Amino acid sequence: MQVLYFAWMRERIGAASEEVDPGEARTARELVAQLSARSEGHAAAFGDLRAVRCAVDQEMGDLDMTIAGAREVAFFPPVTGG
Amino acid sequence: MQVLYFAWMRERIGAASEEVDPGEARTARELVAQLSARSEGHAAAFGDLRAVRCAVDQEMGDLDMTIAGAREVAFFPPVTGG
Amino acid sequence: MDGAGPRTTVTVCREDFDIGAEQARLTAGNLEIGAVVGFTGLVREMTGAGAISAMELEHWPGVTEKALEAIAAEAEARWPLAGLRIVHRYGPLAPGDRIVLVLAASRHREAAFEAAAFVMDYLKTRAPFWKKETGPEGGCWVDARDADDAAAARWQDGS
Amino acid sequence: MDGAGPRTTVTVCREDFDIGAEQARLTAGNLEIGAVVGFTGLVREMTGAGAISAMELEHWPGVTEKALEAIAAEAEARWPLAGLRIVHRYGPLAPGDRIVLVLAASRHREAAFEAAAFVMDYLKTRAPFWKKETGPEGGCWVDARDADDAAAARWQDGS
Repeated sequence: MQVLYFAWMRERIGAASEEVDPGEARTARELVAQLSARSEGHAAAFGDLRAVRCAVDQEMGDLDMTIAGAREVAFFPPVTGG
Repeated sequence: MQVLYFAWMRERIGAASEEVDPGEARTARELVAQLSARSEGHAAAFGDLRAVRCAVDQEMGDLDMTIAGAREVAFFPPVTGG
Repeated sequence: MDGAGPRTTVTVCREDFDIGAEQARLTAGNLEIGAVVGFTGLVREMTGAGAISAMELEHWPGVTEKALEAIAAEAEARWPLAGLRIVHRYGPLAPGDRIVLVLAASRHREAAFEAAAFVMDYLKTRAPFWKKETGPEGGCWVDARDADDAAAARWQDGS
Repeated sequence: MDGAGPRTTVTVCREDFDIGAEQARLTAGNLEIGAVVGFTGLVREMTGAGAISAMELEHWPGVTEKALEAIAAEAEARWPLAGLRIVHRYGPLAPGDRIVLVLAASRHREAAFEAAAFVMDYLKTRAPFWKKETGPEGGCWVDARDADDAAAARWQDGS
């Protein structure tokens, strides 16, 4: 599955996207646990989950959303447009 | 004193202003009673006092405002700008 | 907001106005403005029996300007504004024509939205303008709307 | 409003926009519009330690447009609008630059004011944009404001 990062999460991880095998992870939160182990940057990006939002196949939701069958999961901080 | 009329009050009376001796009238309401006797047009303009607003020396108020010493009294319908 | 106080101007005129130019003038040189809310009022044609072909806007020269300035001062007292602009036309107008422009500038959007709405509500009930519409059956003076009185009244609870 | 439904368009772009031209396009040919409310958001310079010299606005191409269209559709469902226009910029911006434009057109001012405020409140909390400010100490991602969450929440009581 494709995982996307935005804003300071993208900067800490050092990539806007990466191909990931979700393995046993069934929710976005379980995927986060797996991704955090990838590098120090990943750990820093996911250090405070209160500041992390996600979208599964472009549908916004919370970290307990299912990722079963998803082609794309995105992680990003709270939005600040306008 | 100068008396001013606006909108349909001006049209019914047939004048935008007239010079008036207020005589015994001490409030705008007492002035109205006197003005109403001037012509059929005046009587029509003051026929429904719920639709009449006034200003004494350019200060908006109600018909019980004093007109003592006033140089100008204006009568007009509720405003409809904007 | 920068010690100089807000930039506030009122114009009552026959001529049309340019919204983009007015907004550029209001915000020029003030980099602390984060939000501008604009209200534009237009002449509606209506349809059916109430269809109008023209409108004439009467006002009370001199007093109208003072009334609008008093409303602007009240808005400045209630909200932290960086600028406020009111333009109101009078004279002959046609359906689709612009009647009134209110622009309110502030750091954040809440003050700008509220101030613009407040100015319109007070203008509708306190500024000496009267609309006469020309329709298929001749001229007709527009009645005041109860909804406008109610809209103005909502700003009086907290004052 | 005329059977054809409201005229609604969303644009996400790098380029600046022209408020007067946008408003003229939104109202063109519809003589039933009596009110247009416009919101313009601008980059603030701030002052002191928080002073910024530049801003970079990141977004999520494709998803941003869908999010703004969903917000516009929600506004149309809630208020009788004749037209709604949203323009949001991304990329590099400087203090004083325009960021976002929302225009809401309706017969009467209440719907136009409320719809424009609603769109801004939802846009601030639901559209995938992220602001990075450059100040004296380098780049800094802007934190979300609690006030924006509160502003968005006020529209959810009655729905």
